[in-house]
Amino acid sequence: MNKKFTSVLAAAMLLTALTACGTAEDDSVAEPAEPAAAATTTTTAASTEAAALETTTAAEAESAGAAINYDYVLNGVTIVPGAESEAVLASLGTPDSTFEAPSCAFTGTSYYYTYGGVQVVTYPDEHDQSLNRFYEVDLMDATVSTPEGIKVGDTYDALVAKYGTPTQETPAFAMYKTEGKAVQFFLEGNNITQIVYVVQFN
Amino acid sequence: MTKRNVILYGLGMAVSAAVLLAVFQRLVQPKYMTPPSLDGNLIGDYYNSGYDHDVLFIGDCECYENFSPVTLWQDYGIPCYIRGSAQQLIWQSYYLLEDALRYEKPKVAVFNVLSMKYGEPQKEEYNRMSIEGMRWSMSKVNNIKASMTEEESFLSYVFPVLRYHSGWSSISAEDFRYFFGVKPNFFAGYYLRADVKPAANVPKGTPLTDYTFSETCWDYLNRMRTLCEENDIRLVLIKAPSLYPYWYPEWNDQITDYAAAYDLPYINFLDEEVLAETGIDYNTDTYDAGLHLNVYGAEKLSHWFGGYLRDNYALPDRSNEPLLANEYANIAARYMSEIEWQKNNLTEYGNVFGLTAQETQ
Amino acid sequence: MNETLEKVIEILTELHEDVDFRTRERLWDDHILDSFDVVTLTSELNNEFDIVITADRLTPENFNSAQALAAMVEELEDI
Amino acid sequence: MLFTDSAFIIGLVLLCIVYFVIPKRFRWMLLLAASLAFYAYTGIGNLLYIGTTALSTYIITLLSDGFARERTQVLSLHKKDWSRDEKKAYKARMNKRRFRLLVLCLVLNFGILAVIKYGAFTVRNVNSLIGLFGGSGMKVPEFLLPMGISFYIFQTMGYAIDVYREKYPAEKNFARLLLFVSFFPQLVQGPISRYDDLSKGLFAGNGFQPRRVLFGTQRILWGYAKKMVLADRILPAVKLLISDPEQYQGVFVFLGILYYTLELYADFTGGIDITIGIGQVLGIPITENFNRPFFSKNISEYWRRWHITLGTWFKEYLFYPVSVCKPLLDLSKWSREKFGKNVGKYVPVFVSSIIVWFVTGLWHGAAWNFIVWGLMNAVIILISEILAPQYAKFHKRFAWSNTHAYDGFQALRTTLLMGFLRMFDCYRDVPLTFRMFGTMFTKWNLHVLWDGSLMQLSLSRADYVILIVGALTLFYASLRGRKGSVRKQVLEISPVLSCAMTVALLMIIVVFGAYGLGYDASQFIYNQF
Repeated sequence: MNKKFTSVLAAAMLLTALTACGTAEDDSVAEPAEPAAAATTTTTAASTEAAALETTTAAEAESAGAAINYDYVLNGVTIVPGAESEAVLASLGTPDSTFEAPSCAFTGTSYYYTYGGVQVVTYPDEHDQSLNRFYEVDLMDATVSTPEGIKVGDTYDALVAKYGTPTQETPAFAMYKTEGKAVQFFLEGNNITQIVYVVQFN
Repeated sequence: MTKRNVILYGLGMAVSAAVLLAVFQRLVQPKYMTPPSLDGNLIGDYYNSGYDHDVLFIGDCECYENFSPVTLWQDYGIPCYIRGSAQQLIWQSYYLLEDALRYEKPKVAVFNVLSMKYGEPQKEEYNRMSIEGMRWSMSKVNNIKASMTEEESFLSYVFPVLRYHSGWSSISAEDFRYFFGVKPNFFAGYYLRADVKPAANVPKGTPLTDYTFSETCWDYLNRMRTLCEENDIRLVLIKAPSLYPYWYPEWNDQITDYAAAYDLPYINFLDEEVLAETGIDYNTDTYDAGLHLNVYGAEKLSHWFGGYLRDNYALPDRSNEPLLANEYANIAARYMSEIEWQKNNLTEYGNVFGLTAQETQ
Repeated sequence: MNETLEKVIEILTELHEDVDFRTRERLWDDHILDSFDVVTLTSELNNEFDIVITADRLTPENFNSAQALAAMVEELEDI
Repeated sequence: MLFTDSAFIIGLVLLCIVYFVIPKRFRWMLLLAASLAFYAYTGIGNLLYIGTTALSTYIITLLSDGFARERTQVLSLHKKDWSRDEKKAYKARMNKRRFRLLVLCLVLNFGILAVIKYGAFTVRNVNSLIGLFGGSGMKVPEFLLPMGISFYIFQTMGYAIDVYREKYPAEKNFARLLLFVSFFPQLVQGPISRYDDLSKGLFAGNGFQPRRVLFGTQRILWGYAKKMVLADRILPAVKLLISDPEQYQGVFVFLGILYYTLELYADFTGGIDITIGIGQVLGIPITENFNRPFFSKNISEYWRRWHITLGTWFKEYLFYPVSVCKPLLDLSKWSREKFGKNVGKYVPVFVSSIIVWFVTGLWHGAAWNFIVWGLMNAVIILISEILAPQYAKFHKRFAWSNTHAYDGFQALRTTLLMGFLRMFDCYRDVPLTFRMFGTMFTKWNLHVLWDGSLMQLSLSRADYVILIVGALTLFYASLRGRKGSVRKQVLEISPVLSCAMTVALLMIIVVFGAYGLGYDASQFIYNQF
């Protein structure tokens, strides 16, 4: 009596098998998924971990054609906004001045170092307070300039000539942005008053 | 198993579970009694006061470390209290003021506007320190809802054991010593520091791409203003003379315009003339290179501000009222001995808390 | 009845010569008949008596002894 | 919605209180309301899926029952005047109609499951197949899988097949059937209950019996303790060990297996304890889903002790029907003739086992690693069954092989074997799993065990102490459990001790539970079921 029933069912199952070939196409996401329990509603495609914030050291070809350098080179040492600061600071030698700014009641301190016309600022890592990262690098006067040769006092037109159209701009500043960091040129009228390399939290 | 037994056993289980959980909760709750992080008990301390203050300060460490209520009382007979906490956000200040109004009605409320720069919840630890000390009320409930970061849950505020339970392995002698209550570390909400560290090369703030305060901040500032109007309390906006975090002129202009628009007084103590009038000198009057004033700076600032309040708000000299006099006499006594104690530690150990070398690591 | 029984015992003995199916009980519970034997037995019985043993019939009660098997066969025959 | 969500816990406490307050005849309605609220909480849209399954099964089973009654009436009417053949023909016609109804119900519901859960997987495979011939594949559909869909669809289809087999009459009241389909504790991790077992307790609206409620509460707490103190504590370590196959090889793989075995056992049996505990508090007996699985001496015994209800479901509704369906029986006849009696008898069971284990693997997840996991189970079981006579001889010849020690060895061997098989779940990638399995024998880094790297697995010394003590307690409880329920034994010693144990369990969960900030409830372990 139940002759067709199982063959229909079995055929349906085998059909799905026949359509498949051996390659395991699922991206291997390390979520153990034994018949432990029912899930709340998650998409059937294996949910991949959100890509962690990677600081790309290589300068990407931005809208400005010529590659913009988002990391500042101070006395031959590259400072990458968002990266760990300890080793780099050691190789930079003793700064002209330091300033410590502990947060209200807890460990984790921001540090301000000045090297001539350049100020370097660090911030405590979110998870590991003892670990510090570069927050920003400020070029405060005309004695220093960006790897591309722009310095405080240059005109907006000279900037655009070298860097191209900014990612975002207002009369007060022109910003060039990339993954996780940016270079900001602050303007008064047509001249640059300050240049800041700063990390961008998404 | 008779019905009576069932009820008996049921109640027995419920009561013993409740007692055990309450004891464990009290044990693992942070006591904030080991320096330097003592600020956790600031909010709870208010409920030991006499609830008879003419002036209430609300704000973050720029309030509770820069003004000394003892000076305001001794110099002008003005009773005041600082409801401050670490990185207190503007909505937390609003709800703390709202909570205080359940106990008393001050004549003047002083709010430090630095917290306008934080538009959304910052850190779980700061939320805990600003909220957990509050007694339960709608103000506390709203404060929690407004402050919670995503990973926090409301239930863990109702039952702190759900948050601190993993601290079972680090229960220490301090948890037992302060099981029934903490020792007062503050002076009507003032966190006293007697050491000196001159301000040097405090950085000038680097320009920002966006100076606007968030909508939430403006909304709570308006609610604070209307709350004061309804209870006919004079709201005074101030920016304390802390040199860091940098108080951008663009921020300052927005607050000045707002104050002018609503006819509110706004004093920016970083302004040269005002600073000169207070007589604050950043070589002797700060303990952390300009971030906060030490007790000498706080006394100078409080002396100037007391005069301002008395002249502008006709605050009477109430030093003759026995109850208040007694309350502030006790505080002043502790205040004096604390200064002595800190000074001795400074000479002996080189730090105000008398911590030996390895303790300071 | 015994004619069906004899036939059933004959088929069973084909599966396991060493077992005396006339008296042996608990064939299913003691795993005398493993899953292979059950399938073979079902196939043989269906062909022999032109009946259809459905899945829900595969129970210890029906398979524990030759007599039980014979009873099931009889019942299925007159459906 | 997880068991460890505070919303679930609060809801559960309220439900239990209200359940015993309202009149008995409304209690099953309360359960239905709670189940629907529970399900709506996971996503209003899901109610649509569960509603369709319940409604379609309700209508079809009623129709099927209708035909069955009609058939028996007509047959008794024409008892005398119809010949045997006429009766047989009529009966065949009616059953054919009922069978077609059943197939409609199965295809509709399993169709929903296939599309939602396996749609993306199938399309991706079809794409890769087309890709072989240079074609461009279709768009991979994305579905939000409703919670527990695999559990409730299998449970409902079991019901439909039972009604077709006329084991019991179809449920007339749709609301009651909907409750059977959506009874909330079972939506999280099963078990897959049978209608006649569950319905008795479900609709009876049972009284408040102190002993039963105490035992139920203790079992719930026991489940939460296993989940929150052990499973959720060790899970970060498991995730770490499998997250970076390049770094964690050799001994780490073995550690991963051990940690995952403990984690999964604690989590899954913990969840089932909670479910059965809830049932016990409400007076609804729910079938056991585990029976000391790590005491089993071989793989087939293991699958009679682990996730029992899934095993029985597949046996009753897939393995037996497939084994005795016409094509397989013909195959059996043909193979016995071709390869002789002894070899021939294996072929049909081999085919049906492969089918059943293919489907079991697929049930666990829409990915190749699950299917391979299932098929490997089948291969091992078949080999051990084919070699059964040899094992029997071996046991007869060597007396020591019947000692407890040897049983212990067999239990350990089975546990390790299942642990290796579970690697497919961890690495979720078939080639990678085999490679990692290989590194266990090629990469000798035993030093890892004592050079402090154990402490780098997000487990502190205190955690290890808790885990070891916990595992030993589980083992001891299993041993004591052989002589009947541990809770009954404790109550017999003294009610005070029983109450103290209950409070102790609660304290252990609150104090040592791995929950709250820093431990986000093991959200990532739950697959899409």
